[in-house]
Amino acid sequence: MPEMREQLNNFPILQNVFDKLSRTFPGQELVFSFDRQELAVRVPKEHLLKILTFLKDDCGFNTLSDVIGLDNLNIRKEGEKRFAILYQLYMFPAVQRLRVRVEIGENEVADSIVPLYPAADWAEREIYDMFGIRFAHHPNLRRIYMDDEWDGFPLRKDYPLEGKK
Amino acid sequence: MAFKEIELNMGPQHPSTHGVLRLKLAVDNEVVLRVEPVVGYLHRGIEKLCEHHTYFQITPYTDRLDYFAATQNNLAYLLAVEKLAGIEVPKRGQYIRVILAELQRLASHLAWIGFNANDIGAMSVLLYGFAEREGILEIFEEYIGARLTIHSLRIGGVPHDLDAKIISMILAALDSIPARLKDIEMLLSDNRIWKHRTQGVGVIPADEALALGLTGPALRAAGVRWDIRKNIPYSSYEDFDFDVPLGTNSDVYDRYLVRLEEIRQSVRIIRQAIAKLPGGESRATVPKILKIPAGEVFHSIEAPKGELGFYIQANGSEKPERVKIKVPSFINLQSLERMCRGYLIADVVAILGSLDIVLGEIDK
Amino acid sequence: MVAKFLKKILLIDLLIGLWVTLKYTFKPKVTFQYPERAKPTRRRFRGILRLYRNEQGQPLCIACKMCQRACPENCFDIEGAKDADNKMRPTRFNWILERCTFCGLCVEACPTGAIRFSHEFRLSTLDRRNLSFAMDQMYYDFDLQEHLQGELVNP
Amino acid sequence: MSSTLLYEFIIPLLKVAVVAIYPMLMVIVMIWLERRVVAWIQSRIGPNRVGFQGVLQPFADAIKLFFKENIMQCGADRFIFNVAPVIVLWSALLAFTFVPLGGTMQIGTYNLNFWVAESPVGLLLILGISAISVFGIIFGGWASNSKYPLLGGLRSVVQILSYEIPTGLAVLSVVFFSESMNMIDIVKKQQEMGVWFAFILPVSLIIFWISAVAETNRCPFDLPEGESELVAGFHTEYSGLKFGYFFMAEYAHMVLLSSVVVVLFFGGWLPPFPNVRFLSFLHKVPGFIWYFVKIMFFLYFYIWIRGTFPRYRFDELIKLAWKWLVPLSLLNVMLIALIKVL
Repeated sequence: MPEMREQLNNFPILQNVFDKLSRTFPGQELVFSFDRQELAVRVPKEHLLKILTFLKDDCGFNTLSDVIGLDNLNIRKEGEKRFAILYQLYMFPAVQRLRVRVEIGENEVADSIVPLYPAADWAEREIYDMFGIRFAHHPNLRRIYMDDEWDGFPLRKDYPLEGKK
Repeated sequence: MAFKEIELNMGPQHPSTHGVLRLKLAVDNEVVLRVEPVVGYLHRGIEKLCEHHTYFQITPYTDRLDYFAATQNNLAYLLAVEKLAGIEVPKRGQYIRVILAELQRLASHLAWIGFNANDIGAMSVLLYGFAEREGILEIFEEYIGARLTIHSLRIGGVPHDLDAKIISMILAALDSIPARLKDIEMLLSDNRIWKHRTQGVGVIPADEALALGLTGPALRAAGVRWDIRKNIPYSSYEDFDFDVPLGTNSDVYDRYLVRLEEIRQSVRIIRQAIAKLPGGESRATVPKILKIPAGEVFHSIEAPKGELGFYIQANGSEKPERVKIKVPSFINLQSLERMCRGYLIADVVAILGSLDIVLGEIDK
Repeated sequence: MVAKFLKKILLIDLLIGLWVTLKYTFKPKVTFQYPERAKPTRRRFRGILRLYRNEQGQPLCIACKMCQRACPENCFDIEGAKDADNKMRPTRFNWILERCTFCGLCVEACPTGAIRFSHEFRLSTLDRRNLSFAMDQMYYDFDLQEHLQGELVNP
Repeated sequence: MSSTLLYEFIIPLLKVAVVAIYPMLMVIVMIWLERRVVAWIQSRIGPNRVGFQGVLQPFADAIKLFFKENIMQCGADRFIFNVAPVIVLWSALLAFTFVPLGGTMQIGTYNLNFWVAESPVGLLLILGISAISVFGIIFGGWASNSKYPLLGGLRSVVQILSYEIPTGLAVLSVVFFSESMNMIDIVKKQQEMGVWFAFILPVSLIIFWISAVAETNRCPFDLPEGESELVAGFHTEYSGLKFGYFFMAEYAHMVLLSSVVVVLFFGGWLPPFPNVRFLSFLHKVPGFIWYFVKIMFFLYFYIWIRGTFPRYRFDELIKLAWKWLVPLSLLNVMLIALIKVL
């Protein structure tokens, strides 16, 4: 991981966040990646809430720009899980961005971060509507775009483009 | 007498929901208890379509997101693609993009003033706003040939160069805006009825606005100094000096004032961009078949409605693996629930208007 | 403080509003009578797509299908073959106006400038079948209004 | 016998016919005027296709409304649903009987006076009859069996009732000066005093005018039919000719209240400066023309306001009535009473 620190040299705040994260969560396998001046960290599903609370309270990432759902059916390597959820965090007023990535299996239940960031309410409903990933203790997990009785999850790779006949 | 809540359906076809949106209002004799927006009537599945089209073919789709600011959507998408593919846009191209994007912001804000005033009753301001916006649409028709969904930018820069005729048209349009704004301000800003309808309505404190993820004029009206053109400058916005208007008590009136001031700032930006327009190429040479190696990027810009971000995941082919669009109106509409509690039905209409939501953007 | 009170009592702000609307009552009007006086279309106006010919009347199109590949809505269906002096010419050129979003990607992709935007924007018709064009209907000298509104113009 | 038959029977019958048709004509003029004036304000041309400069546009609207299918909401209260528009229109038309349209004109031996009925309490009758239209609006709102009209109906009840009081008090201050409720005597009094009441009682004129705008549910007080909130308020469920009735009734009420303002404050059929010697050639012009010119100014003013101001919110509307207009009109009445006593 040391060469990751050099990459962050000209980004002091991100470097400081990197140090804090590595110090407080030594055991868990946090996989950092820094490309195109965007820091991303892969986090195991169990510690997501703990890490996000830590990032929000101690590291100052006070706003959530977006929650992004991914279906890596075609590009996942061996043994990797199918879905991934990315949390695009934003630090204000220091103006820094961080992307937290969580791998979710076929019918695993992710845990909702609405208590932490109220902005995620509809974004998580959209991910459930489009990918079928359920979120534990989300205020009202319903479909947001599709009709409530719609079967299938449109943004999955195995969902045909023209829809099911 | 048992208290009985009326459940009022505002929409999906209602004169002031700016498109196809249904608001389920739980109302106790005009006082709003709960608001539940229902969206999805205009869902075209743009993200699914993006996965089956090449990077070039996606740009026209982004026009249809916020159809009042087509250029801004293109700009957000193209900046993300260029960052992913490592394409460097020449300086002149960046300046022309800034001019077109700011013109689009003017058109969007002028349309917004019309809609918001019309929702609150001042019908004539709608026509004055649209008459002014007409001058800008003429410029787009002269530059690219279309008026609303114009598809005016391309990967690597801009399709045509600005010639003297277009620049003179732009300067003429910019000259007529301040006079029109003064008329609108005389009609609205210190009008007591307008103040009664907008001051102290739909108030949301700054910290809660940040927690809810609000962005754009709605957040700046709460006094939070967050404008991506200033915080994370893109497409050479750092070369222009303009100030970010801020509100104090984050109500409908402040959002109105912030947007009025933003129009004046955009006019300033365009004038500086035209004055300092560098020479040279206006579009980088981009291979006909653009294949982008695997990778992901998230890039956002300051669209008229708020922070518009594109997350693109490339898989090495000429079609993206996944395109996620972070849309400001989606988040702004989500905060409507928090803003409308305890106000009257008439205020819900005013607050909805002040958030300037566009359903094409929300439903993607 | 007194000025504010006087302003409030004498309804000054309402009178200013009335003055503005009075001013606009006598200003020249912005709208005009559409069919009698149409707005002139500008040089790069994106009307309906038309096929063009070179000076000798030969079709410019060489059936290279670049436009078919570039079009996001796959409106094109082109078949080409070598003609007498073994130049490639399109034998079939079907195009569906219904799907076209006037985005202009095909015009940019066309190497010979055969397909370009015309300035024709009156495209309404009563029958959907009129919206899919065969090759001979694609040329710029084709009587479009007759094709689209035939039975209306002269029943 | 034939002269009494002529004078006692035929002429009053003709007058009744004229007074019945007069509001209808004014409604037609109003429809055209409203659409054109609001268009001019908004820098657009407005309807000018049907007939010369759009003059036949109102007839086109009327015919269109006539042929429109009038739908009745299922579960709507059939009888009240149909009666509501009639009440609203009827109350406006009936009140016109007491409005003096012009002075008396000498034809041969018989002096023809331009009003149908002259009653010592004409003013009170007009206000009373025009207040009946509130019933029509509530019936319309209630009987449509849907939420928006109900809300529209409730709003209009509170609005019209709370603006009835400032109207009454403003009228009271006028009656102090004219010492009679008879509309004709009020005008005669103004002629006798040589000055219009508008210049003596400017405050009650403003109060009366604001309440008049509120009574006819016109902008900025058009909450009962606020398009952007309640879709179309109490007449959302009406279509076809029934909607036409509401449409005409609104304009008839506007004409009615404008004529009351003209009679009360601007001397119904008097030329501008009644007693000034060298302006006496103005007397040649018949009273009806003066009355018509003054009314047109006020009708234009209604539309002018509609094109300019935003809409009040409901609680602001009530606060304006009870916190500003009622105390102001009370103060005004007391002031006038003091002046009269001294």
